[in-house]
Amino acid sequence: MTESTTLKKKDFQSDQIVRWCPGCGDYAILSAIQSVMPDLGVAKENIVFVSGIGCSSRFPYYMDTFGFHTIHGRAPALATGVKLANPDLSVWMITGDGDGLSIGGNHLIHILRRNVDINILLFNNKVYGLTKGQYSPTSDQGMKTKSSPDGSLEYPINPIRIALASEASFVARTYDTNIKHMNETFKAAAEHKGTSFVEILQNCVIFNKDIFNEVYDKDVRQDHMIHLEDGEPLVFGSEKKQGVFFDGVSMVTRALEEENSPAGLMVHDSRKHAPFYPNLLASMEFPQFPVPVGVFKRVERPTYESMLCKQIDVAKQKKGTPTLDSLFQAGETWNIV
Amino acid sequence: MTESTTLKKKDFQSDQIVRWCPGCGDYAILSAIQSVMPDLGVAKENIVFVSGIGCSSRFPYYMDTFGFHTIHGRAPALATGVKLANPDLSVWMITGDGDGLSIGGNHLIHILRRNVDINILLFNNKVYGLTKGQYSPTSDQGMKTKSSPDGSLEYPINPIRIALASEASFVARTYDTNIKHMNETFKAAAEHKGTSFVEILQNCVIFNKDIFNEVYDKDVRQDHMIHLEDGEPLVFGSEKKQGVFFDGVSMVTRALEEENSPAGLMVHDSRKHAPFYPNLLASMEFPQFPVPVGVFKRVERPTYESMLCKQIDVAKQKKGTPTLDSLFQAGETWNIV
Amino acid sequence: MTKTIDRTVLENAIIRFCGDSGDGMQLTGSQFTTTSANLGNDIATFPDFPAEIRAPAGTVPGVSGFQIHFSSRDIHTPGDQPSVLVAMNPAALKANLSDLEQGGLLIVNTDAFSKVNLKKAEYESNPLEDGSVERFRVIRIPITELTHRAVAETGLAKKEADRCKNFFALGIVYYLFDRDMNLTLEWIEKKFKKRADIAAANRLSLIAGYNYADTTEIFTTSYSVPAAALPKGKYRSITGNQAIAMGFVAASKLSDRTLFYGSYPITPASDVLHELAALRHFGVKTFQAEDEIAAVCAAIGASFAGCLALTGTSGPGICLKSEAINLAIMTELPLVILNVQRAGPSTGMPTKTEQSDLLQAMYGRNGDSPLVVMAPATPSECFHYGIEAFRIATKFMVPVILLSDGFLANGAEPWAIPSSDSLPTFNVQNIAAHAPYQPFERDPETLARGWAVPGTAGLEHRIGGLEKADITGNVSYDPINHEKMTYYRAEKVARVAHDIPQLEVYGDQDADTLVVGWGSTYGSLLTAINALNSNGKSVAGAHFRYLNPFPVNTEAVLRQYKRVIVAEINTGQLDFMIKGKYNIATTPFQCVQGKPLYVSDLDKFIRLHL
Amino acid sequence: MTKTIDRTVLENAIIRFCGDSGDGMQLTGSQFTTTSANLGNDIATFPDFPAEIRAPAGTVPGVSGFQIHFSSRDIHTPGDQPSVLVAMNPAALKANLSDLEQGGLLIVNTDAFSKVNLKKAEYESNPLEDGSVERFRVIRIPITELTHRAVAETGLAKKEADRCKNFFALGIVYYLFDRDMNLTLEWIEKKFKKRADIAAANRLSLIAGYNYADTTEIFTTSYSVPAAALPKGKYRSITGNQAIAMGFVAASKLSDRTLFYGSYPITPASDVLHELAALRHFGVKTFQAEDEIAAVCAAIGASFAGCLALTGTSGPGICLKSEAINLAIMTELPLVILNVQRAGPSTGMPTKTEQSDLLQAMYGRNGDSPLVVMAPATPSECFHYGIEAFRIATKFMVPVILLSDGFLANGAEPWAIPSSDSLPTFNVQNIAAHAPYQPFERDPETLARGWAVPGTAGLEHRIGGLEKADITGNVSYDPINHEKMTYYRAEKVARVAHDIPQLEVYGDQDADTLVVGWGSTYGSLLTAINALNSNGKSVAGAHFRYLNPFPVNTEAVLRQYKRVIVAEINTGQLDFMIKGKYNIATTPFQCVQGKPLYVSDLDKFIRLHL
Ligand SMILES: Cc1ncc(C[n+]2csc(CCOP(=O)(O)OP(=O)(O)O)c2C)c(N)n1
Ligand SMILES: Cc1ncc(C[n+]2csc(CCOP(=O)(O)OP(=O)(O)O)c2C)c(N)n1
Ligand code: SF4
Ligand code: SF4
Ligand SMILES: [Mg+2]
Ligand SMILES: [Mg+2]
Repeated sequence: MTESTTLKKKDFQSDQIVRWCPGCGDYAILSAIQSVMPDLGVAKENIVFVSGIGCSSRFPYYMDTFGFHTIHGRAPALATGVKLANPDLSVWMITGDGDGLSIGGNHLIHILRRNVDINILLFNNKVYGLTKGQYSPTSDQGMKTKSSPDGSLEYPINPIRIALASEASFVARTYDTNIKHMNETFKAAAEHKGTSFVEILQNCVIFNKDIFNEVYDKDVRQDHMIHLEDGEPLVFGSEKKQGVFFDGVSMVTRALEEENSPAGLMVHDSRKHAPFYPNLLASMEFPQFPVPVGVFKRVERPTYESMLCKQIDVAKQKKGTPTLDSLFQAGETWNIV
Repeated sequence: MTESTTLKKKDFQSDQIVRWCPGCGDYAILSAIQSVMPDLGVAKENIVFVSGIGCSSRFPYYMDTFGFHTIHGRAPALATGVKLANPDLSVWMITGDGDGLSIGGNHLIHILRRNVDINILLFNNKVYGLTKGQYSPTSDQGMKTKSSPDGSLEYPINPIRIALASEASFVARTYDTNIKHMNETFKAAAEHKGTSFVEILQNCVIFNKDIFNEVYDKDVRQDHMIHLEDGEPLVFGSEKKQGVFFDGVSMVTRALEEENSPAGLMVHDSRKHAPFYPNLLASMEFPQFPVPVGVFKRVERPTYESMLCKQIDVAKQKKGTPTLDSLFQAGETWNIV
Repeated sequence: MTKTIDRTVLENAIIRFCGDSGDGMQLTGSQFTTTSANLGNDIATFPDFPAEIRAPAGTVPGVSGFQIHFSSRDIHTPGDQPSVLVAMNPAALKANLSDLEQGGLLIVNTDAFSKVNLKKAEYESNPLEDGSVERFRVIRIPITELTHRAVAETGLAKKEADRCKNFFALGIVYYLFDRDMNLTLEWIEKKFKKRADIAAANRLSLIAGYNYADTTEIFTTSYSVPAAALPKGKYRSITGNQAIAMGFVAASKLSDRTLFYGSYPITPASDVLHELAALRHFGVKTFQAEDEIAAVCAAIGASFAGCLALTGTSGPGICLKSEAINLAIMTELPLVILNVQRAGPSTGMPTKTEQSDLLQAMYGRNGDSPLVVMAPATPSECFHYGIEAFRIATKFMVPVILLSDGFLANGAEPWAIPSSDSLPTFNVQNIAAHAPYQPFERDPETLARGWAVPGTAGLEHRIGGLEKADITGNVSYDPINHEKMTYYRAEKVARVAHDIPQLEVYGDQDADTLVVGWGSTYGSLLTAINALNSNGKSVAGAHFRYLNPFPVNTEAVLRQYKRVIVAEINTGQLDFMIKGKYNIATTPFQCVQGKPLYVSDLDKFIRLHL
Repeated sequence: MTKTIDRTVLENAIIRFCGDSGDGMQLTGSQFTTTSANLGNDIATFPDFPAEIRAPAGTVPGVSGFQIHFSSRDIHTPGDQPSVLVAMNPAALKANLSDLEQGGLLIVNTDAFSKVNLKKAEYESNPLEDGSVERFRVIRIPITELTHRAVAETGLAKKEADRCKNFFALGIVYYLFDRDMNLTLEWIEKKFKKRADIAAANRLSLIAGYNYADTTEIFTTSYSVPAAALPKGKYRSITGNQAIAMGFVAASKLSDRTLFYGSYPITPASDVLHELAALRHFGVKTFQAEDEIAAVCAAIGASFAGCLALTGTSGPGICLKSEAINLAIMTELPLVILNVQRAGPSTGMPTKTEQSDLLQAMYGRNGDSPLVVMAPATPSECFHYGIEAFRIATKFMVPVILLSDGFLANGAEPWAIPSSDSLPTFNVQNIAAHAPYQPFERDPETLARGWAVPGTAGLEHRIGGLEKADITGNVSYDPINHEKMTYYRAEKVARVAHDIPQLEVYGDQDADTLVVGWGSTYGSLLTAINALNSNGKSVAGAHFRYLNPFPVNTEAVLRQYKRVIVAEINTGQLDFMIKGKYNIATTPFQCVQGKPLYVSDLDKFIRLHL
C-alpha cells in the first residue's frame, strides 16, 4: 500500500496533537526520528513503536506507525514479544531514565543480553517528568526535589555502563540539541542487527531545566564533549588541542604535544576492543572528562529471534512436518479393543 | 545475653536439618559463614540474614540468628528496609544467580548504587536449582536444559560486571571449594562499610555438576584462576610465570620475561583506579583469561543509611524537637470564635 | 471598598475557576478558599488537574480547574455543579460549560476568544456568539487588557503582566461575594518578597478587578454567604493526602516508633511521599524505591525490624505489591498499605477518582489471604484512619489496606485542628525474650503472634513465605497444620470486628430504605439523605469505613430495612461483598465516570426507589 | 510365572509406592501404571513429590510417593487411601502410614529399618516392633539384601546394585496383582541400552521380586483386577500439564497461528514450559523470561503482533502478572493466562494442590477489570480447555484465565487419543485494511474489536493502557466515555455466556440437594455422588468449568434445589461468588489441606446434609 521509497517525514506524523511542554527536548527527538524514518526503507505498516510510561513514553501516539503505549518499565518485554512474534517488523522502543532504569531496569538488562533486534531510545532527562519532578536513577546525588527536599541520597548510575555490563551489542549516546548527530546515531542504530541502545540527553524544561547545558551548550560543547568517530583520535577542545590518553590502568586528558600521534592517545574504534575499550570510554564522566557522544560499541552477535527461528527450522527439518496426531500418539500408548 | 567475643561456630548453627542435596556446594559456604561469624564481634541478636527464593535462599534457616526467607528476587529491597530501620544491625543477604540476576536483577542494581551497608552473597551455580534445572542468566549460551532442549539462546551476564556498572563500592569473587579464600573474602566484605557484593562460584551437583571444575579444580586452578592480592602483580600459572598485561586498549596474558617488573604488567590495587581498572579485571573471562578471584574493588562512599540518619539529625537540629501540635498547625489556620 | 451595597444573602455557593494550566487557577482557587474559611464559611474544594504536565497552551487537555463550595451551613461535598463559572479561555469554557448550572453566572475573559484560541480549543464558531451560552447569565470582561492597563505602571514585560490576570479575576469574584481582600494582599507581599515589581502588579491587578466589578456595576445582583455555625476552634484547610500523612506521623509519635515509608511515585499518591519526605525532623524515614515491589518489600523489612511500616501507591502499584503483601500476611507482620485509588483498569485515567479497587484489596492475592481493609470517608477523616490503621496492624500483627482515592486525596475541607493531648495513645510492645521463645505463639484474645524484633537477644528466629508450623514456626507441609494456619489467619482478621466501632445509621432511622456507601462518597450521600429528610422523604444512611471485617452489627442493620441501596463509584463491588457475605438482596447505584457521586443523581435515584 | 493360582478378583485397588527421593518410586509407579493400563484397567495416578530437590537421604522431607488407583470400572480419582502401601524405608513409613486403610497391606523393606535410618526418620522406637503397624497386614521383606543377591552375578558395585531394589519391589507387586512383566522388561532393555550390566541387574531384580513373592507364598491372598469396559480406541496416560500443552498446540494448528508461550519457571507450572519448549517443530515459540512480568508482557506483545499468546505460572506469579493482565483487558487483546494453582498464600506449599486463586483470578487487578475464567475438571479435560481458552480469547478479544492446579497438573489418567480430524477448527481473522479504520469499532454480536496486526498496511494505529475513546481509540478522559467503555468491557465478557455449554446436572436430578464444585475436584465429587446414588441416597451434582461468566442456566439450576452444597479446596471462594451473584443460600464444604478432596469426607458430609 505505502511505497517505502516515496515516504516523507510527514507520513510519519500522526493526527494527534503533541502534548509535551513547550520547549521540551522531546520535540526535537520526535522530529529527528520522523525525519530518519523514510531513510530506513521500511514500509510504515512494518514499523512498531513500543513505550513504557512517562512523558517520553507518549512518543508512539505521535508516530503514524503501529504503536503500543504499555505500562511502566515493561516496554522491553513487550517489544521482545512483538519482535519474536514477527521478526520482519522494525521495532523501536522508547523509554525514560525512570521507566528504563528504575522500575524497568531488569527488563532492560535482559533484552540487551538477549540481543533482540530492537532499537532502544532512552530519553535521559535525569528526572521523573510525568509524575512531576522526583529524582530518578540518573539524577545527581544531592538533587532537591519534592521527594528529596533535603537532597537525594542516591548515587546515580550511568546508562551506558549498565548497557555495556548487560552485554549490549550496540551502545551509543546522542543529545536533543543536535539534530544531525541524532539522525546519524539513529540511522546507525537502525542499521545494527541486534539490540541497539541509544541514550539521548534530553532537556526537561519544567523539572530539570537545562541540566545538560554545562555539557552541550554551544559555548562549552567543544570542551565538554567528545564526538566519537571511528578511526579518529580522541581529541577535543575548540582547537582540538586536548586528547584522551591511557596511562596504564586509567585514563587522563592532557594537551596534545606537537607530534601527530603521541603515545597513548586513543583512537576510536567502535567495532574493536570490546569489552575493555567501550568500558573505558563509558567511565569518562563530566566534569573530570569530556562527555563522549556517538557510537561506543558495535559488535555482531546472532540475534535472539534469528536463533529462535533457526531452532524451529532445524527442528522441522529433523522431525518433518509434524501432525497433531503424531504429537498425541507420542510416548506409550495402548489399545482397548 | 550472648557475649559476642565468646561465640563459637556452633553458636551459629540453628536446630534445623540442612536440606540441600548431598554434595551441594552450599554446605561449604554455610560452614564458612558460620565459622567467620564469631570473628565479626557482633552479638547474634544483631545479625540478620535475608534471602530470596532458591536452594541457596534456604540459607537463613540454618543460621541461628534472625532470618527472613522472603520472596523470589526481592531480598535486596527487604534487606534495605531492615537496615534503614535499624542501622545497628549486621545485615547479610543471600541470593542465587536466578534470584539475584533474573527476577531480582533490578533490586540488586539499586541496592548497590545506594550503598546500603549490607553484605550480599550471590551463589552462582549457573542454573535454577530449586525449580529443577532450567538455565539462568549466567548459564552458558547453548546450555541444554528442560526449558532449552535445543540449547539456550541467551548470552550470559557476568555478575561482577553488573555490580561494577551498578557502582558497587565493594566487589569480590570467591568459590565454594576454598574455605580459606571464602573466609578471607567474607571477612573483607563484613569489614567494608557500604554494600559488599560477593559472587561465590558454587557447584550444583544435581543440575550443573562440576561446571566450575575447568576453572577451580585443583589440577588446573593455578593456570585458570588469578588470586587477586593488593600490591601483588597479576601473575598466575603453577610457576607464576604468566602475567596479565595491558596493551593500550585491552588486556593480554603472556609469559613473564626475566625482568622483575616488566612494562605493562598489572599490579593489583582494589582501592585505586576505579572505575577503570576493576572493569578491566571484570572483563577477564575464561577461557581467554584466567578467572580473577578476590577483591576487585573497594572504595569508601557514605552509606545510604548514614546519610539518611544525618538528614534526620540535621533536620532535628534545625527545627528543634517537633511536636505534633506544631505539625498540625503549620500553614494557614483560622479561628472560629 | 467603601460603598455599601445591598446583597442577596445565599446559604451557599459553588464557584469554579478554570483556565489554562499556566493561568494560575489552583492558586486563585486556594486564595478564595482561605479567605472564605477565615470568614467562617464551611468549605469543600476539589481541583481538576490536567492529565498532561503542560499540554499545549490553549488546548482542552491543558485546562486546569478548581471548584469551591462555601456555605453558611455545614457542607460535605465540593458540590455537583458550579453556580458561578470563571472561564479564562475558550478551552476552559469548552471543558467546563456543561457543568454550569442552568441560569448560572458565567464570567469570561473575552480577550482570550481569538481565532487562534478558538481553533486550539477546537471550536468551529465562537461560543460567545453562536448561542452556546444563552442559558446562562454571561458577564463578558476583557480581562487581559484590563489587567495590562492596571499593571502598566510597574513596567512589567507583557508576559509577566499577563500572568497577573488571575488576580484580576479573583478581584471580580471577591467583589461579587463580598470578600475582604486583605488576606490575599498579605499573601502577595509575603510570596513575592523578593520581586517587588511582581508583588505590586498582582496587588494592582487584584484591586483593579475588585474595583472594576464595583464601579462598572456589571453585576445586577451581588451576594453574601454568611459565616457558618462551625464548632469553635482553630481550623486549617486540609486535603486527604495531607491529613493521612499527618495521621501516620501521629501514629508514630503516639506509639513511639519510627515511621518508615517505602513508596514509588504515582498519581495521585505521590503527594503523601512529598509530605512525609519533608518531615525528617519527626524521624520519618522515607524511601523512594526503584519500583512498587521494592517499596513494599522495604516496608516489610522495616516492619520486621520494628518500625511502623507503611507503603503507598495507587491501583497499578497495588498489583505489583500483591505478592509481597501476601508475604506480610504469611509472616504475620504489621504493615499498612495505602491505595489512593484512581480510575482503572490499567493505567486508566490517572488524574480521575474511582472506588474500583475494593475487591482487589480483598482478594487480589493468591491463596486464602485475609487482611484488614478500611476506607476513610472524608479528607479530614484520613487523619484518624492514618492512626487507626497502625493501631490495628500492630495489635493484630496483620497488614491493613487503607483505601483513599483521588477525590479524598486532593479534595480539601476545614479541619478542626485537634490538640495532640486529645489523641489516643496506643502501646505497641515488642515481645521480651523468654524461653522457649516460639515465633508462632499467639495472644489468645487477638490471635496475634509477638513482634520479635532483631536486636533482642534470645529471640533469634527465622520466618518466611512458606507455610509455618503452628507455634514453632518451622516450615511445614503438614496438611492439618496448613488448614489450621489458614483458619488462624482468617480468624485473626475476623476478630478485628470486636475492636472497631459498630455501623451507625444516620438520617431517618425508621425509614424503609437504607442507603449504604463506603469511603469517599460519604459527603454526597450524607448531603443527599439530609436533603431528602428535610423534604419529608424517609430514608436512612449507613456508611462503611471498615470493609474487612465489616462491623459486627452489619447484618443486623442491613436486615432492618426493606430496601438496601448500595451506592459506589464502580460496577458494584461493595454490593457484591454484601450479597456474598450476607445474602441480602440489594439495589445498586453506580456511576463510573471518574468523578465523585453527584448529590443530584443520588437524589433522583433514591426518590425513584423510596 | 508358570504356576496358576487362585486369586481374589477385585473391582479396584489403590497402591502407593513410597521411599526416599533416590529410591525411584516415581519410576516404579509409572511402570505399574503402564502395565495396568495395557491390561485394560482404568487408572488414575497422583505423585507426591518432596518439596526439596534432594533432601538428606532417609529423612521425612526427602520422601517421594506415587499412588495408583486401577480398576475394572471407570474411576475418577487416584483414591483417598491406599489399600496397599509399599514403604522402602522408615521415613516413607512415617510419612505415609496414616493414609493406609484399616487392615490394608503393608509391604516394608525391613533392611532399611536400621538404627541410623530410624533416627533420620525421627522414630523413637522401631515402628515394626512397637505395635504401630498392628492394624495392618504387614509383609516384612529384606528387600535390599534380596536385591543384592539377585544382581550379584552382574558384578555391579554396591551402590548401583542398591538402586535396583525398586524393581524388586515392583516384581512383588506385579505378582500380587497378577500383572505381566513383559512391558517393563522391554522398557528396561530400551532404557539401559547403553549399560547392559544395569539392564541385566534391573531385569534380574524384577524377576527375583516376582519369584520371591510367588515361591515364598508370603501373601495369603493375591488379587486380580480385570480389565475395565472402557470405550474402544487408542489410549495413553496423560497428566494435566501434558494435556494442556497439547491443547495449546492443537489450538495453534487449528487456527493456523503461531503459539507463543512466555513463562518463568515455577512449581507446579514449569512442566508446561518444558513440554512446549520441546515442540519447536510445531513452530512453537517459547520464551523463558527474566520474571513473570516480562513473561506476560512478552505474550501481550506477541498477541499484538498476531500470535496465539499464552503465559503460564502459579499463584505468586499471577500476583506479578496482574498489572499487565489489566493492560490486555484495556487494549482488548486476546491472551490466555494459565495458573497452575498451589497451596497459598505467599510461597505457601509449592508442591501441594489448592483451589484458592479463584477470587484472585476474578478480582486481582485494579479497577473494574472483567475477564473470562475457566477451569478444567480432569487431567484429560485440560486438553479441551487448552483449545477452548484460545477460541474464546480470540473470538471476544479478551484475556482468559485458565485455572488448573497441582493435582490436575501432575495427576494422570488414560486419555482416549482423539483423531485430529475430530477436533473443531476455529477461524481467527485478522481484520483487513479498510478506511476509515477505527481501532475500537466493535463486532455488534460479540462486542469484540478487530485484531489489527502490524504488517497490514492501512491499519497503523496506537493502543495503550490509558482509557480509550469509543470507536476511535484515542486517549480520552471524558467521564461518559469512561463509563461506556467500562460497561463494554463487562458486557463483552458477559456475552461469552452465550457461547459456552450450559451447566449440566448429573446424578439424581430430582434430588433435594445439589452438590456443586469447580475444577479439579470433579473426580472426587462424581465418585461420591455416584456412590451415594448407588446406595439409594438422592443427591445431584453440577460442576463448573466456566467460572466467569457462569453458564446462562446457572441460577435456574441452583434454584431447583432446596440445598446447594458448594465443595472446594479453599475457604469458600466459589461459594462467595454464587452468593454474591445470585443471592442463594448455600452450604459450604471446605477442606484446605493441600490435597485433593477425599471421597470419604465428601460422602460423610453429604449424608449429613441430605
Ligand atoms: C506501576 C506504575 N508505577 C508508577 C507509575 C507512575 N509513573 C509514571 S511515569 C513515571 C516516571 C517517569 O519518568 P521517566 O521514565 O524518566 O520519564 P519522563 O517522564 O521523565 O520522560 C512514574 C513514576 C506508573 N504509571 N505505573
Ligand atoms: C514469583 C516466583 N516466581 C518463580 C518462583 C520459582 N522459583 C523459585 S527459586 C527459582 C530460581 C532459583 O534459582 P537460583 O536463584 O539460581 O537459586 P538456586 O536454586 O540455583 O540456588 C525459581 C524460578 C518463585 N518461587 N516465585
Ligand atoms: S515535564 Fe519535562 S519531560 Fe515532561 S513534557 Fe514537560 S518538559 Fe518534557
Ligand atoms: S539442586 Fe543443586 S543447588 Fe540445589 S541443593 Fe541440590 S545441588 Fe544444591
Ligand atoms: Mg525522565
Ligand atoms: Mg542458581
